[in-house]
Amino acid sequence: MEERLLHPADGNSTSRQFGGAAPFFVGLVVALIFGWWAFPGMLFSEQEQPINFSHKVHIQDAEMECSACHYFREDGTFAGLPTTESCAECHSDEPLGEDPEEARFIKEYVETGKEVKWHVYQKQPDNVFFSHAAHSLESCNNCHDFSEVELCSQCHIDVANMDKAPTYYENKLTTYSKQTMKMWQCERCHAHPEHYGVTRSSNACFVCHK
Amino acid sequence: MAVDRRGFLKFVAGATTGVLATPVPWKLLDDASIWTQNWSWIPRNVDGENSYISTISKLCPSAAGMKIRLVGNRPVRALPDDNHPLSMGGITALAAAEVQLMYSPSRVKRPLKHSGDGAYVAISWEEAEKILKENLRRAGSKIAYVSGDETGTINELLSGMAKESGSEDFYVMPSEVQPAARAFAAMNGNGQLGYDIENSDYVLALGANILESWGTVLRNRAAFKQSHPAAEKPTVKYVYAGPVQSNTAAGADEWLPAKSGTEAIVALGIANLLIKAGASVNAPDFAEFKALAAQFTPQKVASLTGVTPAKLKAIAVELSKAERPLVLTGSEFGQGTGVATVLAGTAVNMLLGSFGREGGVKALPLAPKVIASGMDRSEIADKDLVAYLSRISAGKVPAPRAMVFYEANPVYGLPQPAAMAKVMDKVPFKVAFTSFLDETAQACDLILPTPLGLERFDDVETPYGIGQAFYALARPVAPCAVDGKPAADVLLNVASQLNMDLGFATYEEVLQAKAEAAGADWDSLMEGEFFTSDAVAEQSGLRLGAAVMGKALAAAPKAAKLSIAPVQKLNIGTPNTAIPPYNNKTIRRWELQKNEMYVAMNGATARELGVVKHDRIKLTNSSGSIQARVNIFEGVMPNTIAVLMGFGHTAFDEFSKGKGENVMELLTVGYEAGTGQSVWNVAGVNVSKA
Amino acid sequence: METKEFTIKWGMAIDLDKCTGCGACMVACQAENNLAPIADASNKIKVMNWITVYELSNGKPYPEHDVAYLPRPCQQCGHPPCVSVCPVIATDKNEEGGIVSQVTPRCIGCRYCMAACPYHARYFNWRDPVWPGGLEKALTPDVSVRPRGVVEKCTFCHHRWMAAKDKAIVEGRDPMDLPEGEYVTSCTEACPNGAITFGDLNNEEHEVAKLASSKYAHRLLERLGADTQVYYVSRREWVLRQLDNYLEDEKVKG
Amino acid sequence: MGKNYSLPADHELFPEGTSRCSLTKFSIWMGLVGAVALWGLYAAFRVLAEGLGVTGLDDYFGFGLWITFDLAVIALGAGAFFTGLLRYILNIDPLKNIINLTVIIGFICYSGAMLILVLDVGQPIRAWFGYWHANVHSMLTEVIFCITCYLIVLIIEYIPLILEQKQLNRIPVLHHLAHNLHVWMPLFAGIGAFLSTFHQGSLGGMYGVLFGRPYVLRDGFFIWPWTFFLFVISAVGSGPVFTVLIATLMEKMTGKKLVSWEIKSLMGKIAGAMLLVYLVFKFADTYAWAVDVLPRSGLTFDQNFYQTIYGKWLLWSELFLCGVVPCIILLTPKLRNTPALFYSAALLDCIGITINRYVFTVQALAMPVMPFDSWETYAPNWAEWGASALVLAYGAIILSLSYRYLPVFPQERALNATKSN
Repeated sequence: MEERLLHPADGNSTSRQFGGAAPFFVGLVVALIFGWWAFPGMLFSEQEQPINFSHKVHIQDAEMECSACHYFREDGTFAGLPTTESCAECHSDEPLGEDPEEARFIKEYVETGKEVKWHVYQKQPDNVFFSHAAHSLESCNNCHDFSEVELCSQCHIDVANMDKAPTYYENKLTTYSKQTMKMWQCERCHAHPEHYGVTRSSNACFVCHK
Repeated sequence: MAVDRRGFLKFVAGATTGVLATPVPWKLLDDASIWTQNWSWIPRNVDGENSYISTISKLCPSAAGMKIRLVGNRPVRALPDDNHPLSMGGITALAAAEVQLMYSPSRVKRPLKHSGDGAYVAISWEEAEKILKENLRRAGSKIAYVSGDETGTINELLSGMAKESGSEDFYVMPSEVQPAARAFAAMNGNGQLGYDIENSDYVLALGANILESWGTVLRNRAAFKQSHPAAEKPTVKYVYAGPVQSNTAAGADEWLPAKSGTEAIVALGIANLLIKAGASVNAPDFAEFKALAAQFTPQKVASLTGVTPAKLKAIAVELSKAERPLVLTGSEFGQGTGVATVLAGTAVNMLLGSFGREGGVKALPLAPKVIASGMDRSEIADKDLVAYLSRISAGKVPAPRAMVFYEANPVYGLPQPAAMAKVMDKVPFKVAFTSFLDETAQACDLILPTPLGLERFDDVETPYGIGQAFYALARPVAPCAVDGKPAADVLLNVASQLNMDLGFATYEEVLQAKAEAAGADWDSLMEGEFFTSDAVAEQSGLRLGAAVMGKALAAAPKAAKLSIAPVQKLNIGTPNTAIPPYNNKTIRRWELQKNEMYVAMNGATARELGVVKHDRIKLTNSSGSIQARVNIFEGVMPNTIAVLMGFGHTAFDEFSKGKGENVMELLTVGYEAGTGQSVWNVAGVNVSKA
Repeated sequence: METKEFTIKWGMAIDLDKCTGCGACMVACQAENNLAPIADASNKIKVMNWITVYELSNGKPYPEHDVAYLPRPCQQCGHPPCVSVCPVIATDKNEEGGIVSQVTPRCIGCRYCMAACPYHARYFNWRDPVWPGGLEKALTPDVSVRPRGVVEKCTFCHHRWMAAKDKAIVEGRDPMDLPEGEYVTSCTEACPNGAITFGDLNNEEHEVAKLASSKYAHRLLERLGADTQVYYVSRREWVLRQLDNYLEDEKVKG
Repeated sequence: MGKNYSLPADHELFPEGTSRCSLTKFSIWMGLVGAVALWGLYAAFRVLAEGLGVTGLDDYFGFGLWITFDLAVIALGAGAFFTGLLRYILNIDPLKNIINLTVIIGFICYSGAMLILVLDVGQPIRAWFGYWHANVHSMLTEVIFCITCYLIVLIIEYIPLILEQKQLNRIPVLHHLAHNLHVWMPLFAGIGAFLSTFHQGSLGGMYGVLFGRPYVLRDGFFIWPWTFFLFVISAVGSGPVFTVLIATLMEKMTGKKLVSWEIKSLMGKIAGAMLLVYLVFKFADTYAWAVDVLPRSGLTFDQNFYQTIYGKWLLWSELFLCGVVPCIILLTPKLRNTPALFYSAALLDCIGITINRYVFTVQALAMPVMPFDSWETYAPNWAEWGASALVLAYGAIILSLSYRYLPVFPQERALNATKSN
């Protein structure tokens, strides 16, 4: 304000110089940069897994099957992540490897019996009923030719060869994972007419919602 | 660089345009709506592995068998158990809420001491046990124990402790059990009366609320279910006699309106007709019984009970035509009935040849007691709590120095509760073992939280009403949700410190011994199996108890002009549970509105009283008074007011406290001539507009 | 009127002569489907209960009076009045089995469906649900918990069907050919009197299909044409007559 | 420039050649209205923060005062589209003297209805699902789209009026904008008429399709639901006189003549004519309902009424006292030109339409369809009244500001000049 009073002519000339469309475009660019670059970083918080779990070590070195930990229970439900108790079947007293994370896991979880609060990248909201049983190789490979890894990676991050667990991005507003599948992603298959006859699944609301 | 207003506006316009071309508004719009399905104050689903544990309910008077569903280690549902003889694929409205009761707001969370100024003080278990021990020692033989459990071996423990300290004062809360046991004793019988409803082909329930609250309800209902195939003619006729068209009447094939407390008279009226038609019983006092029954002509029965002669005759004919008829007697509200009622019903069964016959009445053997100093079931049945408290109240016996309440809520659940509460005031030390902060606990000096039946080991032995000997364990399905300790363990510990010799160090040993005594296999019991036996107790010299009946009926109170008919419904809970949180939705609209209860009467009675629906009335008699609103229900006998039990709690939580009033206030205790049994199933009342 | 047809049609037959109004179905439903308790539940038209038990009277004075109890879950109409009116497709009848779905995260809470439903089977979350005293620890993982501002209703315990199908898949059986009784609703299971029969109305082997064709079976408000999947059975004419509106000179059908 | 202290402080903002009350007086009035609005805002806040449990609504009455209010104001706001239609499309030129007011009232009614709807949906944050996940089979979807579009049209129609404000109109850009918009006005009037017809109709259709509710079900004749047309015609049969009533109320409050009697009378005549058409259909409808829809549903006429609260008097009042009577008055020149009778007729007309919207909303839900069910009653509580009052206050504020600062009434100068002469 004071400056304008001191240099009224300059002020006017600046205004004229920048008159026309310039401020508009400045605003446009600022908004675009903010919206496309800054905003996503602001919306998501980055979190690491409480324990760095190496799928690579378990699959390649220990030659474990995925289903050793991620299996179906007798009642048809999917066990999801193993409990500390089942991890402790191998990781009990002495660490099996060199990784300090393993030692920490044994100390902090196995010895205390605490469950690890794993971040689940594809965790679906409560209102979604996802049947792992229905999305089986038998069903999908009626037409496709998926390997197990290929099938799982349709939705999940392919962690099989990862030594370091990927960073988990949590949406600060919704508290869901960044990788939580949206409905349209489910609909890539469910709304696909060719799936109906073979899988007998439809795109009906209650096929997936609870 | 200075920016003037116009430049700034252009900037804003540009920024606005730009933002619209970014994900910001659209992503926020979408995420905001996702946020609304994920509000932090709305509980989340917590997943886990499903498992099921079979157990038996200690909370529901039906002793419901049930499967508890756990998710991970969390119990979430009490489900029916198809294979359990006390579930048979069904569950009661009360047992269905049992898991939820673990987290009831009214649970006692930790041991509490009632301080001088009336406040509760949380104390440690150590301190609690110390206070308990000292007071029990100080009380010496001047101690009384009151149990709210009908079927558990804990009663042997409690009565054993009483006896060890030199007291005979152990009592169980009154129910149908005591009159039945005393009746069978009066008949010179051996064992417990059992009813083989499932094999009967004609069921007459005199007062016994068999489809709602009488006996092992789920088993009764399973028999009803079997005999009433959907959309077909029933294979077994169920007749219910009582003053109100209750839930049992709604299911029964015929409702026989009969005044409260007149079940024995109806039974004798039927006996009279059966004898006239040639029926007899080989019993030493049959002649006496015949003479007694002859007094109850259909006309007399009609005038006393309201059952028309034609109806009575029709029922008698149907009974005698049936192959395996069965008569069940009891009180519509599960208590307060006399010994004569059960005797009269059993006599009719004997006249029908139903005693000891399939589909009839059986004498079930009971397991011998395992705690030597404790009382067995028949001894316990002789102990009349209401009579005891009344004697104290009248100054005939001194008040004890200490009273121990085990899962019993006499301050709410006994007739004339105000008088009972006054008796309590005379007792210097009272302790309550309870899961919920009930009325009795509120009146106690020490409140000790017990785990629920779902959180502890306990047992159920042959509940009254069942047709075969039975034994099962209640097993903990989850850790206690509060800082509770099983009363049996606490008491055994205290007993040993007081140098009482009960013969066992832990309650598990007691239960093991009991299981063995019952003939059950402990290991299979521990897996949720149950023990049943079709063995019957041998009888010799069985009498009809005609003399007892004669005395009782000669002095039976005359029905008042206007009488009360209490109505019991399990969904509204028991004195021990009050109304479970999920169950107050099951209370019908014209049973309770806000905090006002409704009482029901038929239109003719209402007209006579000059009241209409929704009128506020005051019900008064010599015992007390309650306020209520009027509901018109044509399924109530003339000059009768149906009052729902289970309201009027002054303790517990927001789901039951202060809702309506307690009908027990209006129930006047009398004593049955000849037996001295306390009875309160006949109550007159006066109505005035409030 | 046009009705969507499915291979499987889940349905219920409720014997009104066997129901005594004990309320076990109502309690079992709340616990199964994560409904919140409410301290004052006496305002019956503002209290949520996916299955409600109505009291029916023959209207006669004592001693001719008769009483019946009518449990009312969602009728899962074949031609649902509620579905077409929903502006946001939060409710639909499009899945095999014919259960009318209600997806609460889609619901905007306009309550038009409630106005459309003559059975009052739909309920609105007037306030956020509260489970006092740690009661939320007994919630099941099967049904998502609903916030305020959305409409919900009985789903025939749809999650139990999903679970039964998964079990069949894992055991290598055909999930669309479940044996009778493998999937029943919580209320069916709880009823101690066996008043509720549940199964596939399209499968003649199923008890419910047999009951539905009984002369004693009627549906609620049948003449409105909602083509419901819940049948009521009674051998009492006065009870059947109260299942629909009849003019004085009209006879009860059947 | 010297100040004229006899003029209000904000006199430079007034429309050309008009006088207005003092700023103090105006502020007091705005303060009063503002207080009502604050109460309403408090109610709105409570509803949004705690949920609709704050209101008197329940599971039987999912719709109540608010929906009635919405339907009523939308019907009464119909003066806007219908007058626009007559003025711009059918070229009934004298209506230019009241068209501005109809636009403002229309804008208030529609934006107010939107405001209420935000409160009335349980999840306002998800309200946009109505556009994004629209169910084309739902009448409510049609309502949502038409109301939104029509509100945009009303805003476009309102803007030139704002731009004609004395000070704003001096800015060349705005002046041209206003002028050009005026040129395009017939187009917007046309679009508005189209949209408004559809959503008035779909509001009626919303009820007529409810085949589970025999009280409002209207099927089996020509087109289902025929309530579609009843709602359109009833709206145009009342909207014009509602505008006149508002104009007259403003005249009473300001002490000025704003609209000539000829215009009012013309509006009354138009409304009367439409009301006549409506009544013909309404009587036919009621008859068909009583002798066809009801017996088919197994119901008698009497079963649709209950005690006083939902008694037959509502129907008779709607049909005769608030239908036939105003219709006769409005269509008989002699009666119409008697101001007292004219205003009474206008008022009755508006009340009749409100009763119609009320019974379709509330009585329809109160009537038990299941034979064993009971009649329930509904009374709105403070939160619903408060929010409704908020909309009324909001309307009063918009109207007061518009009147004070915008050239709403073309005749004002002339009428009041004549008067002072």
